[in-house]
Amino acid sequence: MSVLLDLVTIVMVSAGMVFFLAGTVGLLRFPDTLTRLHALTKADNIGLGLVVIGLVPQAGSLRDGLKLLCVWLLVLLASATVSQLVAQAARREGDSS
Amino acid sequence: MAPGQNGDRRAAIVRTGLLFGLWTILAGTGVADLLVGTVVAALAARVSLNLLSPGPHRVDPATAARLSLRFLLQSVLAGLDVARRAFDPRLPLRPGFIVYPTAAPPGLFRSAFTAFTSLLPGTVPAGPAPARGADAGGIVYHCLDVDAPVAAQLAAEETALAGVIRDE
Amino acid sequence: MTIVPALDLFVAGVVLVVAVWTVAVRNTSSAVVGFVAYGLLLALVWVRLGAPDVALTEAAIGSGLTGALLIGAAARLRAGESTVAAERPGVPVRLLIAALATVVAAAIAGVLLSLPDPAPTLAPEATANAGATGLGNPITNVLMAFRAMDTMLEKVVLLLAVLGIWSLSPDAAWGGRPHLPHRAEPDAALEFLARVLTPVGVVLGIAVLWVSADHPGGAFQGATILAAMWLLVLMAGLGEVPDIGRRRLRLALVVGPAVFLTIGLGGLVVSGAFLSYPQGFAKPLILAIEFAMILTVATTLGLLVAGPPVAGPPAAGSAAAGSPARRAAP
Amino acid sequence: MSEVLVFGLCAAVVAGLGLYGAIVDPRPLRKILGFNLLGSGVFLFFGVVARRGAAAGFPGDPVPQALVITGIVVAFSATALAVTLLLRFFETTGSSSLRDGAAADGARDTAES
Repeated sequence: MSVLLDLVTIVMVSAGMVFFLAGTVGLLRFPDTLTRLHALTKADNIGLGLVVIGLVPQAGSLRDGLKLLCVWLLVLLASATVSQLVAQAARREGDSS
Repeated sequence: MAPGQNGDRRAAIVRTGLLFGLWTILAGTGVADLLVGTVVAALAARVSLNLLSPGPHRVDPATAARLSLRFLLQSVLAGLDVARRAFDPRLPLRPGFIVYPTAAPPGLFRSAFTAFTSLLPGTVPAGPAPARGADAGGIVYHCLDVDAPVAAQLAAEETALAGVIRDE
Repeated sequence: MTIVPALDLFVAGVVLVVAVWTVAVRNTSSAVVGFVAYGLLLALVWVRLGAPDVALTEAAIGSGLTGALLIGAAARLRAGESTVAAERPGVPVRLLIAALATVVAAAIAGVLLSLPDPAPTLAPEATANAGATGLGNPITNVLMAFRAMDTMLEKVVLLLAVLGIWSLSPDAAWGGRPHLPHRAEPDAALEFLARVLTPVGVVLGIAVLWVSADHPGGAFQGATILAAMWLLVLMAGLGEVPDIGRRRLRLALVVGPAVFLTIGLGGLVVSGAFLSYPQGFAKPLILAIEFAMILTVATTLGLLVAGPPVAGPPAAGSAAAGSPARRAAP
Repeated sequence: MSEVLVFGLCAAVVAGLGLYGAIVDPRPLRKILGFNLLGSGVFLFFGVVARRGAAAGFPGDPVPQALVITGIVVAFSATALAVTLLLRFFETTGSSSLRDGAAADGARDTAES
């Protein structure tokens, strides 16, 4: 059982890392602030989600697992807000120049 | 008068319950934890009612659960979409702005909608459209691919979300 | 080399790169962003050093709140920055200062290498006396019991800083209300976050205090979360900083030190020493102090970021606007 | 215990960097930033000393760790006071230069414009 859970963790966390890598590659390769914003928010949100799902089986208790999920939800909320704020600022800058 | 008060009370109970649930996750379920938790949850619920009055909005839990699943799927697609573009040596991007015309007035629903769609594939909301002109009232979206059927997708999301948060 | 020391080296390297960038980058706003990133990375280092309580403090105060304070100041000082930057000393002087800084760094490194082995430690004493308070978190024990005097005086330092900032207000503004220098223009996304996140933050902040009896956390870290929520509501335009002359605000500022002092003097009467807790009552008394403290510290931290009052007190009758976050929801 | 050496040296370098920045950069806000870096390097050194004192089942000596928490909070309040002083100075003189006579220049510039 525990081997199976470890396997789930390894697979999920590795998949999450791939998305983080994708986000970073996008950050470096995409041409401007707005497209980079896409790369960072979308890829990192799902990357963090997969890492969290992967870590839940390793949590000592149900409470710890739920705490991990709370972390992800809060990051999603923050990411949704921050991406809009940055996008607006970038758009305004683009308008004025 | 009476229905409004009922709605207020129901909102207060629901929010206190949710915040209390959060407290038990964070602080534990010992006797002292629970006692303090009721006070803290009531306090936080009061803050919540001050900041977000129950108003005419109602959240339907069953549809909300379905929407969360849809949302999970969409955010996986969003991640895959970005990853595909980032790793593709040709860098297939056609970035640009589109204006999504929405009938939603500024408020909770519209804010929830923009927050929700900021996590979907290919779109990031970039603020309201200029107040004057043909696009007035719309939301500006920045898209990775302006040729994709973005507006249709957004309209579908708006319908889905409207089933969860609706005016009574 | 196994993987963990390699990771340590990597983290230390990144910390140093970000620190160099913070010092060297031309634009001050970028330097502040660098400092925030540095603080967050440093929180990782604190975890590696076995100090999760410090990691929380570093991330919340050292990085987050300091960043909020400095980014606003950087924006206001942008005008005329380049003329001041041109006053940089010439190369010989800079080399001299670099040599001095290197000597200081080398001295610290030298001290590190010549520390006595085995290292002196108070950890056994902290364990031996942990039973006296009934708290499981050694840091909370040190802060609230063994070195409670320091913690109490620290509250007073925070208060003095607020007084110092207030005293910099123009005469006409005394008793009026501070205005966040970098308050964002009303924005739907920020407003939505403030309306939804703030209650969650309140629960989170108090929970961080509550669990600190036995787990990492504490009144400062919790208070910082509460202060952040307050600032978020202010920045979203959902509330105003109250007039600094308001009695309730001043009460919130003094309640922490007052409860601390009262319980301390009570210890003098009951157990014969200032700030000694009577046998068996330590835990509830410490929690009472911490709850009073979280209110004071959260208010203080918010006011430290908000700055001095800029507008005079309102005429009598319009005082209702001071109560936070009372605006019709959409 | 290799993290003691790695992060100890890191602390020393950060303190040196902060000192350099605080002295060399003429902009007061950058001096404040440099000072914060210097302080943070010293705190980190404390953390390393605490880590060496790991004993009795604790991952580190709790006393220096608690001192660092107090230190971070006090450093923040000092930074807030310094920033407010700086902003007030800027408002009054129209310049953030600390050079002798620069304040008078700035005030004259603002008066003339």
